[in-house]
Amino acid sequence: MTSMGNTTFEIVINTIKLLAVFLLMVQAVPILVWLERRGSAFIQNRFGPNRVGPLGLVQLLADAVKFLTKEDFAPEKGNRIMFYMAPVFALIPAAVAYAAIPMSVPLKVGDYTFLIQGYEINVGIVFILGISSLAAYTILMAGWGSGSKFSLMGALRASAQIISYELALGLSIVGIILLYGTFNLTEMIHAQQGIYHFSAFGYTVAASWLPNWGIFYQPLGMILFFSATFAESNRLPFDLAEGEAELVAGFHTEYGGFKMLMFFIGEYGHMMIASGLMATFFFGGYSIWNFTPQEVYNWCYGLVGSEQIANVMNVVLHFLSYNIKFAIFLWIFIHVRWTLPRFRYDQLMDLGWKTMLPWALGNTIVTAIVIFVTSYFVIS
Amino acid sequence: MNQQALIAILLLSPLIGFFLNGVRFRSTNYVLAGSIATIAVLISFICSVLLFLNLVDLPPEARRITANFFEWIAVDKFKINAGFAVDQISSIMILIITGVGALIHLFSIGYMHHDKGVTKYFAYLNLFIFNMLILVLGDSLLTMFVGWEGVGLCSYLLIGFWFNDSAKAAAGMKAFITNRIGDAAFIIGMFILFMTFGTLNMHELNMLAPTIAESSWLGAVTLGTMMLFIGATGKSAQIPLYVWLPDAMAGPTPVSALIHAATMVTAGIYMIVRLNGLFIVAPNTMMVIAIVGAATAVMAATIGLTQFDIKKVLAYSTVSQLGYMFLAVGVGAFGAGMFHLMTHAFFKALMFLGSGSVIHAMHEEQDIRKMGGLRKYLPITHATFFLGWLAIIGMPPFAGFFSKDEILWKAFSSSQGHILLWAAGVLGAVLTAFYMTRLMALTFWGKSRVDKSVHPHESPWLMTVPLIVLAILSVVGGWVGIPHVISEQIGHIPNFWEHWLEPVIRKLPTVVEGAHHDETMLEWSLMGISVGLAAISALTAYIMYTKKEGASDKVAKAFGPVYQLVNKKYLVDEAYSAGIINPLIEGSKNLWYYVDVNVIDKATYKVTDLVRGGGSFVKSLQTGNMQQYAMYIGIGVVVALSFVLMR
Amino acid sequence: MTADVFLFWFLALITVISGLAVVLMANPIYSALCLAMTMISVAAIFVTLQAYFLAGVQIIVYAGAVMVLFVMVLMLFDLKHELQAFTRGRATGALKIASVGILSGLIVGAVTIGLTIAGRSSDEVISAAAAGGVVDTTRGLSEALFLKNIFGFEALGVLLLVIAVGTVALSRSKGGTHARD
Amino acid sequence: MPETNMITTIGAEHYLVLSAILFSIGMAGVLLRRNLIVLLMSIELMLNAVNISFVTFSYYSGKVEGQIMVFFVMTIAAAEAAVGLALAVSIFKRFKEVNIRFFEHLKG
Repeated sequence: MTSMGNTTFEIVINTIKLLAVFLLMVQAVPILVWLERRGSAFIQNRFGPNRVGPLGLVQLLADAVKFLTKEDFAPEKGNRIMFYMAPVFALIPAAVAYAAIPMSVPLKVGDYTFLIQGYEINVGIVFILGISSLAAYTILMAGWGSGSKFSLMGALRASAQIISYELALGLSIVGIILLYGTFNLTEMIHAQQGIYHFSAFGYTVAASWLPNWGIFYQPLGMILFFSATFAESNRLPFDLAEGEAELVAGFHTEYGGFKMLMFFIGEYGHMMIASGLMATFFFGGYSIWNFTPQEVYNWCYGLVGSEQIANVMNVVLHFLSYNIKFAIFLWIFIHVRWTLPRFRYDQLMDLGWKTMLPWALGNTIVTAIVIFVTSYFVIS
Repeated sequence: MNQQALIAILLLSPLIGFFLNGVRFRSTNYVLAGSIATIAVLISFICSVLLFLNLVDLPPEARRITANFFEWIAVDKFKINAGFAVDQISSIMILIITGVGALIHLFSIGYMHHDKGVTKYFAYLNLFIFNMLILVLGDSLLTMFVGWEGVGLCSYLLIGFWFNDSAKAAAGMKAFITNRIGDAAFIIGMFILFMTFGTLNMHELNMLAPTIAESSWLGAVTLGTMMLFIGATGKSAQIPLYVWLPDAMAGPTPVSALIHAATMVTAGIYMIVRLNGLFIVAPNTMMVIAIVGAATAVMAATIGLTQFDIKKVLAYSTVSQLGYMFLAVGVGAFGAGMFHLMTHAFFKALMFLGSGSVIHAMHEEQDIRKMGGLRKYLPITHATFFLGWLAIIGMPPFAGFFSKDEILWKAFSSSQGHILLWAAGVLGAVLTAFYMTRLMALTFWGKSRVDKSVHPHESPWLMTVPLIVLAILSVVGGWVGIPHVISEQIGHIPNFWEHWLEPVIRKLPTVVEGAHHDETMLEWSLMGISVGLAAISALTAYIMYTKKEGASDKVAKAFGPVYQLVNKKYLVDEAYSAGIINPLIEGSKNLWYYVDVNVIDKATYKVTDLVRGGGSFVKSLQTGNMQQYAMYIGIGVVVALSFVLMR
Repeated sequence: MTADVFLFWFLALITVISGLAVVLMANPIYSALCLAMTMISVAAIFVTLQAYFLAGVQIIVYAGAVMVLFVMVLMLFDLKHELQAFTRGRATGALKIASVGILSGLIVGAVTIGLTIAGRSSDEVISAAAAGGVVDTTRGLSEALFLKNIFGFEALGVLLLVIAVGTVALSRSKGGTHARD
Repeated sequence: MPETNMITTIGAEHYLVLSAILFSIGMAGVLLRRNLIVLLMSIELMLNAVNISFVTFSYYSGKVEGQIMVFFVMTIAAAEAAVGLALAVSIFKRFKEVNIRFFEHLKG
């Protein structure tokens, strides 16, 4: 297990890093909840929580206290083990997958190089997809453990939806994988740095101001991927699993208090993974518009004149860049939730199997052909 | 352009046309279907012309363009390429096929425009052209055989094109089955030749034939060529397998013109000419070919005398003319055979199309007793038909004269020839002149016997243009092969035909004794005899059928039973069904009842009983419990593994 | 004891225990969840063998799709604790267990004998692996799959198509969400 | 041959024995359980055991072909699970239970 580091120092730092990423994710959730509530109020032209603290920001703390102090109960007919296990398991896939997303350029401290991500794995995309597909279990466990037909129906719907959209999700990014020829997220971000340029038929095409982002090569893949992630994270307009008009609240009908909060964290975690992946696949990850990290570093160095500080500045700038993109997508998630109505179940399945899957397949084929043709035939 | 690419386009163009029309075969848009098909063949024609011109540019010995597209079959030593060769012989054939084919396609647009299956029709026609080109260009016997079968299929499809009429469907079947007999012989011939020579490539066969002929047993070559010839009698309608061709007139008339006059039926002659090096070392086969050809020429002509269906007359005429060609190749005059093949393609296609025009004008009436005096209604058809008539009866200087005369001279003078063969040829020519004149007289001349309800009209330009083109060809087509005796008189016009074919045709020596002068005199006098007799015969017929009404009936009565026999086509069909077909059916019935039911079936019942008995025992082991099965598997694996490990 | 060795024993233990639980649990839903656990730990074992891509695929295909299907179907059936989870019959049961036992013993024997006969003790094998090494597994895998074994790949594609059609035909019920009549 | 500690040195044998044990567990499941779906799961277990040995051989021989076989096995397993479950669903629809003994009706 060399990925944890060779020396004690490295191992300690990496462990701390893992913890930090997890905490980062968990701590982002209350902010997102606040954002969602305020945002929905803004969209629906009302006030939202604005009494506790400035802008209602302390509402989060109040909420947390409320969740923690609520009575802990389990349904009598349910399966207690599964009922309690489900919320815990809801956290794991989200946290583990999120930790694999790189958030900034590596930090060089002396002889050590620290990646600003939980850990690096060579087949990052496959890994993240695999881990996040495990989310179906938690939902099924919750639905089964609750011993309620609403929960079970919601869970069955949700898991069917997740495995259906997983196909479209996986296929929609095959195009981008073909394009960059790697499963490694860091390498993918490397490929998207700088200005827009590519080579075809032996010629190199370059633009002066467009960034070299995936969206300009795979717009269809981007749309499909983003839509599929909505379904994967059970958000509107695909939140059939909750469907409060039909199923009370779906798989978490019987949950309350802290267990409910864990499901919340899981859901927001999925949102965050989706946003992070969107940024990584199609918007250059942590890279800054039109500039390579080396250029940014040189600029920093020119500004402060110290390698060490320039390094840190470089990392911070890229971290900011990543977070801006990340926040934009999170906001789109929230905005969509409060704007679009819910699909009917058969519409959902039609969309997944008969629309998105064929388009994703077509996108893959066309991409493969174009890549082959443009790289195979060289006009000298 | 690359020669191989030209050959590929030449072949693929009709195939693409076939697919284009084939996928939309329900359409009734005759303009679109006809245009696609005609343009496809026209492209092929252009390719043929280009190939021909390329061939002319080459030195005479090297005039051979080959294209090996891929290795088709490779079994040990038996290697067949999808190879195609354009040489002096096949270049002429592709010109005829695509040229005449394009004209007939054009004609068909007008002729078939009211038919519901017009798109299917054109698809079939294109497929036919494609297969015919494969037949002609294939450089090995097997490749040729593919085309050979392909044209047979298209012929079957097109004869039975109006398959709702059971008689027409039966005619298609008859053609197909009769051809099968010949094809079986063809295959056997290929086996024998492959065993003898170890190759099926026709070029190599021609090269190898003389060496084999000197060193080994000639029986194999004679037998092989004989079998090929039987195949040719099937395809080219010779005795004894000619019976299908008259019935094949059930198909649309342009089909009769294209397939059953100009191209497909000449495949047999073409095959023999392609293999002339092989056939020439088998004099016995050559003799049989010549005799069969002469007999067919005379016999078909006599039947033609008595027919009243306009297409039947032309059909028997075709059989008779094909007999001429076989006579030619049989006496070693391969060039003359090819020459007659070409001129015949022109004037017989012309006459068939003309008859199509007549039938079209007469609203599907084919009986010449109900025609007459059509000259004034159908001036263009009449004029072109008239030229075709002159060509077929061998009047100088029309095309038929040169080719027919060449054949007759060779029949007389070649070392394989005989005076009797010459006499049969002359008799055939006389009879041909008679019945063709009869046809002209009854159809176009004399008084009108047309039914009151029918109003004949001249055909549209789509149909007359091909007629005119073919008429011109019928006139001038023979001028490429003017014999020496005539050209010497009118100023040394070279015999293009002989020069062109010289490198690929082996010649037999002429054996007429005497000096050069005598030979020339002899040729002149023989020419004079045949032309004179034909002219007299034509004049007789003209008088008999236009001036003196009833004369023909008197003659018919005078001959009485003979006339009846001839009119009923010598009862050949009846003899076949009594002698071959019925015994076959009866024998098969007996086989079915006695052998199949009593022996084979009983044996299989015994076997099944045995198996069933065994099965009912094994069945008891099958409890339906899957886990038990799995356990059996497990125990089996345990036993096998322990055996391996303990060993 | 290094981390690698510890990891192997840990994963082997989890794999065997959860595998046993699959067979021994009376409630099929627990069996299924235990099987999912087994799958994940097998994926982890793949990681220790440096088959990263396969590990990912193992999780996506087995844990993410196949087992979810199993669990869904089981929940749909609403099967509770089974009264008679195992087959009847002492004699056959004993025979079955015996054959399984012998089989596992034989396999172990075959493995050890095979490795000894091949003359490759584990040390040599490890050194061979270290020397040759499967470095860029994903790329090597794709090359082997799409260049050398393309026929098998295509055949599997056909198989999957057939399976998809067959499964739909098997589970098709009249009506459905798109019934016209 | 130097004496190696079986516990502190992990080699191909360890993985292969693990594979054998897992395979035997799966086989016992196939033979002993009555629930059709558990049967299918046991088969999956056996297939996984085989996968482990494939990957082991691939790793220790430095060749990638073993992993290709794992791919194929996975595909077959997924296909088998799909058909098996479809069969189970139809059996369940008919008998409201998925006991293996209902398949005994299919015997010849």
